[in-house]
Amino acid sequence: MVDGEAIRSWLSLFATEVARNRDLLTQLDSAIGDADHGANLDRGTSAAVSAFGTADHSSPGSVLKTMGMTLVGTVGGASGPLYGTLFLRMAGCAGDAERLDAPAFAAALRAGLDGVVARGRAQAGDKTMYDALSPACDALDDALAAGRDIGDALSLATAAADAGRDATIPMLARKGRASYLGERSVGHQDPGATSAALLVAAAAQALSGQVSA
Amino acid sequence: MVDGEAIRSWLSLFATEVARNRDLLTQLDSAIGDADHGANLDRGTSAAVSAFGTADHSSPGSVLKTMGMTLVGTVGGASGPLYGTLFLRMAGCAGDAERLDAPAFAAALRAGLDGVVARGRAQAGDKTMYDALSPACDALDDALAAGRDIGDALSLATAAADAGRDATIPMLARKGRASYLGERSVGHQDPGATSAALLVAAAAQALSGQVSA
Amino acid sequence: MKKLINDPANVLSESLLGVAAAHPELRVDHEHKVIFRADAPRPGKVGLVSGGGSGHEPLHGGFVGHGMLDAAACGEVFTSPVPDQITAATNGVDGGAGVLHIVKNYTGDVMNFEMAAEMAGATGGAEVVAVVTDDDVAVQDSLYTVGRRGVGVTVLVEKIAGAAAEAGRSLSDVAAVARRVNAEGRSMGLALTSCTVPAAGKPTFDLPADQIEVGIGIHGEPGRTRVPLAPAAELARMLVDPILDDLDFAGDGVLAFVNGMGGTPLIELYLMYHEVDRLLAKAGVSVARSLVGNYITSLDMAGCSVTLLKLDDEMLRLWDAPVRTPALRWGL
Amino acid sequence: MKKLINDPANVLSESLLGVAAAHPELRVDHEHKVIFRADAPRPGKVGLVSGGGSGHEPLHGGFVGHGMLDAAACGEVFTSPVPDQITAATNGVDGGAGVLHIVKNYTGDVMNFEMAAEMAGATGGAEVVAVVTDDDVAVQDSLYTVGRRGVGVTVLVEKIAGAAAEAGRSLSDVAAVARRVNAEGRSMGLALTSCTVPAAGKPTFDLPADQIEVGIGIHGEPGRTRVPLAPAAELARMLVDPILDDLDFAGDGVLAFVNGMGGTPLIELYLMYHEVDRLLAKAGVSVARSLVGNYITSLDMAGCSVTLLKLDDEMLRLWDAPVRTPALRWGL
Ligand SMILES: Nc1ncnc2c1ncn2[C@@H]1O[C@H](COP(=O)(O)OP(=O)(O)O)[C@@H](O)[C@H]1O
Ligand SMILES: Nc1ncnc2c1ncn2[C@@H]1O[C@H](COP(=O)(O)OP(=O)(O)O)[C@@H](O)[C@H]1O
Ligand SMILES: [Mg+2]
Ligand SMILES: [Mg+2]
Ligand SMILES: [Mg+2]
Ligand SMILES: [Mg+2]
Repeated sequence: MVDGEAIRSWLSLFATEVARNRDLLTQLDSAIGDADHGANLDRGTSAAVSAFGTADHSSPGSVLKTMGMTLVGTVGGASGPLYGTLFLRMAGCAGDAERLDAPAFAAALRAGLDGVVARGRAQAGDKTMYDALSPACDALDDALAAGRDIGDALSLATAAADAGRDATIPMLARKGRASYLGERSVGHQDPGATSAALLVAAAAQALSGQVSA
Repeated sequence: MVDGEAIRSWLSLFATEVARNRDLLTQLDSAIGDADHGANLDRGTSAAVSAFGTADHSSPGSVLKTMGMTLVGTVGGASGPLYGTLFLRMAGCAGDAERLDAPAFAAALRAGLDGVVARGRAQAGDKTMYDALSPACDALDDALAAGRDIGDALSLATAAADAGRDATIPMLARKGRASYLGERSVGHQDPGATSAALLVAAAAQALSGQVSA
Repeated sequence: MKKLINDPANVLSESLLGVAAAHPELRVDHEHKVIFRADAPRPGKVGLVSGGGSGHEPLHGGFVGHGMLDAAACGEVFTSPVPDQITAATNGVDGGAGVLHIVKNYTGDVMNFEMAAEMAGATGGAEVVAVVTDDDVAVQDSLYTVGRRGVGVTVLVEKIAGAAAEAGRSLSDVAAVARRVNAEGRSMGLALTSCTVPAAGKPTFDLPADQIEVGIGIHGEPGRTRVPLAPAAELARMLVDPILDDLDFAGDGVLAFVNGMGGTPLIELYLMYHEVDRLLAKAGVSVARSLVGNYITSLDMAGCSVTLLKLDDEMLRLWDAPVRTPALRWGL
Repeated sequence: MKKLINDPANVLSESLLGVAAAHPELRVDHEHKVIFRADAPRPGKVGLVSGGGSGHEPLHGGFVGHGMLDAAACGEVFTSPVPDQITAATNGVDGGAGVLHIVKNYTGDVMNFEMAAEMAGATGGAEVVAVVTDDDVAVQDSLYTVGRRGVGVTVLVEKIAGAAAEAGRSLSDVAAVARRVNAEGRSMGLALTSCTVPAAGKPTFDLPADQIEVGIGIHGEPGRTRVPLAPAAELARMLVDPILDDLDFAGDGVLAFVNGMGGTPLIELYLMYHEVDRLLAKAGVSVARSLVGNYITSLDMAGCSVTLLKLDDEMLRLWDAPVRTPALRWGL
């Protein structure tokens, strides 16, 4: 079962990974965007970690809401509303529950993904964060349906997210700044898909132990 | 005896040398000035060569006047008025004479140098064209006074101009743009002294045959 | 990276301190990073809010003042402002006649302004109408993509809609004028060099000494194509031809706008203006008004863009109306 | 070299074609490369002529118009105009009340303006008085040298003397005002990068990525010293301290002018203005007026200069008076 504390460690680990990969994210965004994805996301996830210090984390929903509000309020750009919406929709789905079981967590993540689509209207193959998040959600659902435990399921989701991220390389971008480049967007890995894969990997690392506990 | 035609070949040769050394002059001016001495002078001497095509060159004075007026009217910057004044004063000194003998030529050059001083108030050691022109005039006068022929005298003047040009390297500039650099002007050859040495060398080459003739 | 800054993280907030100090006629909300007219809100006047990532100065903050914007929400460099900032701007200019959001068409800008407008709607705040600018012909528009970028025409929308608002026109009127300007304007830009985002610390892209990027936006992103550097006459053709291909500019006259990207000297911009003017004359397009200078920039990028706007009588009158902002001022 | 130009030899003349096309309120004499107010000469008004090498735009051509210059003689890039050009400018603005020459203190400028004035004297032309600006505290003044360079204060002299001339004051009055502005103004500049003169084709000097030049002029010449790049707060001190050491600015208030060298974005100039403003507050110097932007530039050089002018009531009034030029405009 995932409680507020577990969500907090997941998102804190994500913040650490964003900080570590800040230059990589910005470099990827230099090639096909405007060279700010690392700085943007790092500003937001650092602010969220600070906010966690004082905010309510009695439930998964409250932590996810703090995360979503903080990202909406500090990131800006495309990724701010998108990641912000993802976490706010997760929070909405999680409601007031003190703990989420594995299917409930997967359902919340799926709700977050739907929020990303509602906000940004991305489809598979547009070369965005969707291309990492969507296969991760599918893998998570499939593994849980097949009776795998959450640790295994999140590992499979991570592999799917990584594969989805890598699959953005040959794509021709149709959403976000990279779309302005037309054919020249081909051959570059999408920065948002890269940060999304970090998010899924952080979940596998932070939550698998907790949930099986 | 130097006639108008001889003066014209002197100044045309000077123009050729300026064109050939255009980049060098600009490069010297980059180090301690504003990177335009080559372009400035070349613009003026090329214009003068064109003007020679149509202008009166029946006398040294008329050619020198064309040269001076053209430089004043096309060069700009510091070197335009200075070289312009040099040739206009030479023209004034040469008057309507159809030919100049060696002492008359030397006197005209001296008058030109006085014009440079009147206009720019440079003194020996200020790190300007004066530091090449003044030793050249002195050497010319001395050699003629010692009974040397004009060819020899102009060769000695050229050597003096070259030495004067080289002597500008260690000088601390007190006139022109290089003076703004203070101590940092030390160690660089003055661009104006460099073009002035070209002028004297061109005289040696173009006039020694003519005058002894 | 060589910049006149302290910590890259504080470029925007420290620059806003300078704006506040230099412009007593403006009021800066440093918490929200919003630049207001000192006299905002003006009761009964439609409030004009724009905003976007910083690094395009004078856009937008330099266009706040009488006859133009009431407020500009300043995002981090090249990053759209967050909804809170836009909300603070919107509330601060709400004089009861509604608020127009002028939004450049970038995913981030559109989404953040949308979220702010949704909040205003949900909380019974000001009536908000958004106009999105999308004038960049370098981007192929299609149903499946995000559409064209908003670039040079944004300056003209802010001026012309600003004059309409100053004249007391209604929100729907002002929005209609703004949409017409956007619909009748087209732009295209090129870069000689990349720019350097302070937080990134190095140029966004490398460009060999003999290559340029054509079809760039204003965020240091690479353009549509990389081509060899060419004489200005040819560069002007690369910018003007696609614009004329996209819209018929025959008519009473255009506003011809040659904009510098920040690192290009005025002497070159005027030279480009001459080339553009020649091409327009050859194409039978008559020029009624012109604007030459650095108005919508990309930090220190060298390059320029051309914007043409097909003027009608009303737009012309509104363009000529008095304006008093740090970067565009006449008649006052 | 990456520039929006055709042939380096034609940069100036082609740029002037653009100026003429973009500014119907100006008249350009393309033969002499002089930019005039379209309504020059104004009978009974003192004519104001300035000029110098090009590459400092908007100075001087961008300051031609009502309340400022009547004509600007445009030399080649970084090369003072020749006497013929200055004579054409002088004759073209002579409305019978005499002509003021505003000359920046460079050997070339001074000599060419002198020769033009001598010719005017010799041919019974307009009465000419010259005022030479020399505000650059980076240059140590001495009897044996050419003295300080004229830099930022030149913009302020042109504005303030221009307002005096527009008000109908006599030649000696206008000259006295111009001299007072010069006497009460001081400047200091720094460069982050060199500039590239079109005819030279490469940067005038090489500057390592971590070094800057302090005490530069406006011609891409190296400065007095090369020091490591430092935060803006420290750079501001390097500019403000020598100015305050040179002249006592206590009094009614100063005009604080932070000027960009051409390649530095506005966001950085406002950040610098904030630092300058702080230092002045700390030194007890009160700021009455400010100006921030690219007004006297050095082609594409990155960097800035600070100019302080000690205002008196009259200067303040003349500064605030209406002006209508391409680059400085208010009240009209
Ligand atoms: N419409 C969209 N839907 C989903 N993701 C998107 C969309 N537009 C952009 N993105 C994602 O956002 C990332 C860029 O984020 P960021 O650089 O922070 O914002 P910006 O593009 O405004 O500078 C892209 O790499 C892409 O993955
Ligand atoms: N007062 C002066 N007297 C004599 N020569 C001078 C004086 N000032 C400058 N010069 C000469 O002019 C040269 C520079 O000429 P140029 O580069 O064409 O003009 P500018 O300095 O205006 O760019 C200097 O190298 C120096 O020799
Ligand atoms: Mg980005
Ligand atoms: Mg020079
Ligand atoms: Mg961005
Ligand atoms: Mg020069």
